[in-house]
Amino acid sequence: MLTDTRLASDELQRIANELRDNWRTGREVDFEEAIAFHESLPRSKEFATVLESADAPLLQPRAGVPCLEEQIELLRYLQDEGDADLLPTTIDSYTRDNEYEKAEEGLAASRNSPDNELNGFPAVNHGVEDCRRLVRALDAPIEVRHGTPDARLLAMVTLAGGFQSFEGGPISYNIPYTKEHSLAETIEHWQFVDRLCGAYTERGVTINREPFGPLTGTLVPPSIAITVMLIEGLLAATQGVRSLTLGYGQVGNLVQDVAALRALRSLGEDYLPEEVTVTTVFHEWMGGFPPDEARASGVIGLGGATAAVAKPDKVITKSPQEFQGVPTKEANASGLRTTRQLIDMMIEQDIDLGGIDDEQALIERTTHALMDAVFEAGDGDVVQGVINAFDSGELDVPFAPSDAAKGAVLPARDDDGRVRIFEFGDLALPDDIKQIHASRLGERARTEGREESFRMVADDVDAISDGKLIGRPTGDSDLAGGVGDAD
Amino acid sequence: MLTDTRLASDELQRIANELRDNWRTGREVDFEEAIAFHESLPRSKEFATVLESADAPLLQPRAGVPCLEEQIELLRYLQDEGDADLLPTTIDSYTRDNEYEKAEEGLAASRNSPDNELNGFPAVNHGVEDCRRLVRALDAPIEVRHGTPDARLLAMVTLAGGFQSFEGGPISYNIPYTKEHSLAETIEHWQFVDRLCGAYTERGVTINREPFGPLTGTLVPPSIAITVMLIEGLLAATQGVRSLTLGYGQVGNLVQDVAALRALRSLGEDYLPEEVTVTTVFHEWMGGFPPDEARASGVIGLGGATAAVAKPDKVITKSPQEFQGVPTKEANASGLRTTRQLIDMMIEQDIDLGGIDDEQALIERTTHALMDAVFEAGDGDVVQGVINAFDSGELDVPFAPSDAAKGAVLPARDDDGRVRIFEFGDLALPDDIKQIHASRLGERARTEGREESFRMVADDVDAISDGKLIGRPTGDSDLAGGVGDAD
Amino acid sequence: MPETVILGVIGSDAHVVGITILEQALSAAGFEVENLGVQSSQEEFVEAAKAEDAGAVLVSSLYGHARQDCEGFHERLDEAGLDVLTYVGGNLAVGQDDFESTRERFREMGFDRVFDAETDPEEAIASLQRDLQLTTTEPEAVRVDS
Amino acid sequence: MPETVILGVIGSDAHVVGITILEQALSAAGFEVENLGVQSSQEEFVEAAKAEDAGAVLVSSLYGHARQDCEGFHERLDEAGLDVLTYVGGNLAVGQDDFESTRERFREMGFDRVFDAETDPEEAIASLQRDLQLTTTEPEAVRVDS
Ligand code: B12
Ligand code: B12
Repeated sequence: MLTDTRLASDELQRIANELRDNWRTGREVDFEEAIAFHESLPRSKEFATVLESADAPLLQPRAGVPCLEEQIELLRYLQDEGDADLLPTTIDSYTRDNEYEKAEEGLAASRNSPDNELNGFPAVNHGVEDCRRLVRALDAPIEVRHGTPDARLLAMVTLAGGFQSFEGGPISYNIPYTKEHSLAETIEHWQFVDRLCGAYTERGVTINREPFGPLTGTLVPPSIAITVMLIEGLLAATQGVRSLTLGYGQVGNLVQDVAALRALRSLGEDYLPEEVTVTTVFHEWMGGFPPDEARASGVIGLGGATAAVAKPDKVITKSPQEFQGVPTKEANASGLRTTRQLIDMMIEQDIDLGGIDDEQALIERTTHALMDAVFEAGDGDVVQGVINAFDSGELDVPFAPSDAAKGAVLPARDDDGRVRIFEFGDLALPDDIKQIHASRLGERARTEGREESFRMVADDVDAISDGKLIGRPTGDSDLAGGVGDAD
Repeated sequence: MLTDTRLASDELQRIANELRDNWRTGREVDFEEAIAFHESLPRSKEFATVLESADAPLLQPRAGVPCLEEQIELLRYLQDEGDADLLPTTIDSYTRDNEYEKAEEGLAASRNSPDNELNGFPAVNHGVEDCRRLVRALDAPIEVRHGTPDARLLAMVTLAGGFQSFEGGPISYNIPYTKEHSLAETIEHWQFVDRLCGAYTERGVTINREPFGPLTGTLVPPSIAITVMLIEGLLAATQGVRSLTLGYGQVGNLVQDVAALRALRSLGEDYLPEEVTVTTVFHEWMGGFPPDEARASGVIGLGGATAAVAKPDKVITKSPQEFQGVPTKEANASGLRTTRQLIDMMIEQDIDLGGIDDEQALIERTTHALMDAVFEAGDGDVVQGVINAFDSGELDVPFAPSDAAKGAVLPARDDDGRVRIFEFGDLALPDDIKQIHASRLGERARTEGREESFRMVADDVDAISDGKLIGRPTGDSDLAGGVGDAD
Repeated sequence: MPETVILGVIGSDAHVVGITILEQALSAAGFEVENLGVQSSQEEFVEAAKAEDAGAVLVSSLYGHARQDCEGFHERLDEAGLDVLTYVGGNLAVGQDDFESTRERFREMGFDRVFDAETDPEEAIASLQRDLQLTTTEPEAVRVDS
Repeated sequence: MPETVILGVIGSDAHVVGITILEQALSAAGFEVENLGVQSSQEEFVEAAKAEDAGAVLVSSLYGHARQDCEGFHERLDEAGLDVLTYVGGNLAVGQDDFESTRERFREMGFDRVFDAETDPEEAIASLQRDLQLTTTEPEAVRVDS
């Protein structure tokens, strides 16, 4: 039975040896030589060092294109013209599926075409040496950002390739990203990844790990996101990870977002072992964006303002072209600079928001309830606990595409725009907390003169892209919409 | 001696008759027929009605191009694509100088060239009928925005032309806008303008008047701006103006801006006669903008966020191209939509900022001191009071180009980014208030380990365009700068 | 008898929110919806269309690999002897595409209609009703927020 | 003896902040500055240059009418027998201009150097020192924030 225990060294070795044959580049990986490469890097490329010693939120975009030269050019642009403090390399979807053959085709096609045939950088196909070329070519530390349920080979190649931060986790890269992977399977795979990071860490090369906080990006109640962060943090810590960046995706309500980030940091420090350095990352709005760059800049602006107040260690920025597709480098840099301007203008201001403490207390109480349920469901073991809790629906994520989650929880905004829970499913919350959610949503239903319903949820899903925070009924039919074939 | 008394009807008539001959279009003005034209307009074009009945901040851009057809096209674009609630017509600089001959040349040149040879719409040259064409062509109410010390003929033509709101005032369109006009002269001229608005108002056509709150746009301490608003409001009320929109330009500190807008509204209601309907307008940052559209969108975003918290009746938006020159219509609409997105996402949120009440109390106390000084300096008469107070420096505006103001006051930001006064000149403030300013600025000087000096002021002037709020010493020489001929 | 439509996200794409909203709107408009969920293969679409005797197949793709994922789809439908209405929608290309050329491309691949990500469910429903020549139900039923 | 420079905003332009900053920086760098203020006419510039035996005339314009306001300026200087260095800077055209063509235009009008609004005072000072062949003073004196 899979439990929350450290993977033995020989197991790590055995699995690594097996994975090596999954794709040609696996054979290039040599741990000792990789350590030497990392040691050759300047401190300014040490991800954990840079992140943990910063005295203001660091900015990081998302970015990945198929070919190496273009990826270097893209990241250099974001570093120089976007003033990014930390760089990303976003991996393509085929690699995320471990379909290296398809990724190879996409890479070849992209090399022969002006268009990008992959939605990211196929790092496994590029292999260790090309990853190092990338790391060498840039000045800032680079993180692997992906969404891969089984990221073992990706971790082997990219960590040997000089990356010092690796996003994801067994829940956060399962529940929102896949349909059929079981949690037992992804946890087992991520124990390997985390253990590998631990092995580097023990050799003095700290690998930063970053569970993916936004989950489905769509109206995720803070307590659910934080619970997943704590569990993934605990699992990673067991495997020897010592630098953990817990994530949270903006919901758009200033008070709730600041409260959630404070709760995340404080609970992270409470729950995780002392030897782990906990930092936080704030993702600018991860749900549907407005199909208009000017309005999108407004959403990004609110993200920057929120970051200035909450002061997370890192901010993942969005671009004004988020709605339409992978952004141009100019738009990507634009999102960075809009965010920077807001943070720099606001960070020294003493902004003391009423109501944060109450909201933070509610989030913490709710998170404790969910964590308690997880521990109970596993009889004290987090691995079994989280598998069982998701299975029973005691822990759940709204809009989860994965069969591993019930996906019964439905969120909606209250009259103040804070994300509350409308349909609890079997979520392990005490009645008094459910009562608070119900009464806030009841208020809203009264304000709008309609019943709480899936329609309200759907309106909230569309609200920000329609230019509002709360999906109030508008009355008008608004059939305008998009360019379609509706003749 | 000029006093704060209502201009007699025959005087109004006499002056109007004289002005009529200053430019050909003056002779087109017929008051009775103008009343009839206004009465023919739908309620949706009644400026005061629309503004005073709104339940959320209305958005208005700045915009003016020389030719009528292009002005219609521009405003229609801002109305349709920018979702502007209220429209502007910004007047060119020659008209502001009453140089109608030069404006005529510029207009002719603009008609024959793809470039605009004037920086605004020469409404006097266009005349009554063309103004009406403009008013008829758009759906939203339109305001005349200018900067004209002697705006009498402009008012005659544009009000007859169907505009129902007129910006400016004898101080706010003198001190920041000219060098040599005396206050006595501009007050006399604006008594005519206000009386004319009063005459329309008495006939049931309410003309909204909007003193220009931002003054020099550059670190103006709120109390000074508010004092000028109250005085211009009082002068206008005497002449029969009944719809007054008092203005304030963003300084960039959220607490100070919200406090200032609240103080403006509350003092406006206190000082102005009951029969006047007072509304407020918030101008997005009026100082130097960043030379980068992405960063500029950040500044605009902070403006939108501030407006969402302070809830003024109207917001004058900036465009991301503010730095470089008169914006394209697309950029102008962009500024509107970025602002709108922030307001709409934040307006329903209950944002309760600590420290507002204290800051508001300080602003109100300071404003009372300045108002008292004005009343005293005029022995109870506001007109004489304001002339004398500016003359002695008891009332003053930083960076005033006008000989009518001492321009001795120098502002600087404190450690929180609030605008304080560094050099008082002869400003009529009691010692305890001066003490507060001095101690806040002393704190900052200590933080930065440097003396308070003009250098600090200069750094603050550049700060927002350099991407910060406070002009901290950076250490690096930053000779990069602009495209020049420095070979 | 209500018309059955097959709905799903193709390839390894996991963007589920759009089809969740679409499913709800289509059901509210009176369609029988078979929602395959995310990461559905071409086979799954074909089999479902056959099994349910569907009137239309609605393919969703957001993540940028739609072209690759849909390649050969219509050949497969043909082989299965299915002459079913096919729609595709979402963010169909990687990057900031020009939608007109993207639409052209997917039309050539055999889709009857191609929709961008700004499409409201109402538009899809109106098109379905037209293409399937359904007698328009009460206008209230067409609206989702009714 | 310190070199005298004439500074002012031309035409009916009232943007005073830029020249206020420039004046302070030029003085700190050791120049004698005659600041005419805003809304100065061509005559005022010419007379001041003559009266002060100035080494350079710095014309500022922000509001977009620089071309009109500067027309004939160099002819006037010639008539007054002045062979003085002339700079112009600010937002020299109405709208979103291409600075290169704006610069070309003002060069043709006779200005020795043309600066955009991104110009730091330091750049203007460095250029003046070069053009007036001043022995560079201590580097500290060149910097404004020293
Ligand atoms: C939320 C989100 C996520 C969530 C998804 C959670 C989940 N499981 O659903 C997470 C964070 C997990 C995610 C992951 C990824 N995402 Co994503 N995501 C988004 C985002 C922000 C919103 C999507 C959304 O939910 N919209 C709301 C719903 C209601 O709208 P919709 O999906 O567009 O659907 C409507 C219409 O499109 C239409 N429609 C859709 N399909 C069809 C079909 C038919 C027939 C019809 C008629 C209509 C129709 O009707 C729907 C209802 O109104 C979009 C950008 C955006 N739109 O703002 C990016 C976006 C779609 N993602 C993108 C990418 C690249 C990814 C990743 C590959 C990489 C990454 N960034 O990590 C991974 C892919 C993972 C995977 N295997 O699929 C890109 C796609 C790029 C492209 N095409 O060029 C986008 C556009 C972001 C961007 N600008 O880069 N994403
Ligand atoms: C503050 C401001 C105002 C204030 C001015 C107060 C005052 N009396 O000074 C107010 C609100 C009154 C105002 C009015 C107007 N303004 Co104004 N204003 C600005 C703003 C926002 C900042 C200017 C500023 O103070 N910058 C800070 C200082 C330190 O920088 P600077 O002036 O650029 O100067 C530096 C450099 O340019 C350079 N430099 C300048 N001159 C020279 C000369 C030489 C030789 C050299 C070497 C260097 C140099 O060095 C300086 C120091 O670093 C600018 C836009 C912007 N930049 O963000 C618009 C702007 C200049 N204004 C503009 C306009 C059109 C007007 C008005 C005509 C219309 C209106 N909107 O009401 C009126 C004109 C009034 C008049 N008669 O002049 C336009 C000009 C458009 C164009 N050229 O296409 C601008 C660009 C705004 C815009 N995008 O539309 N304005």
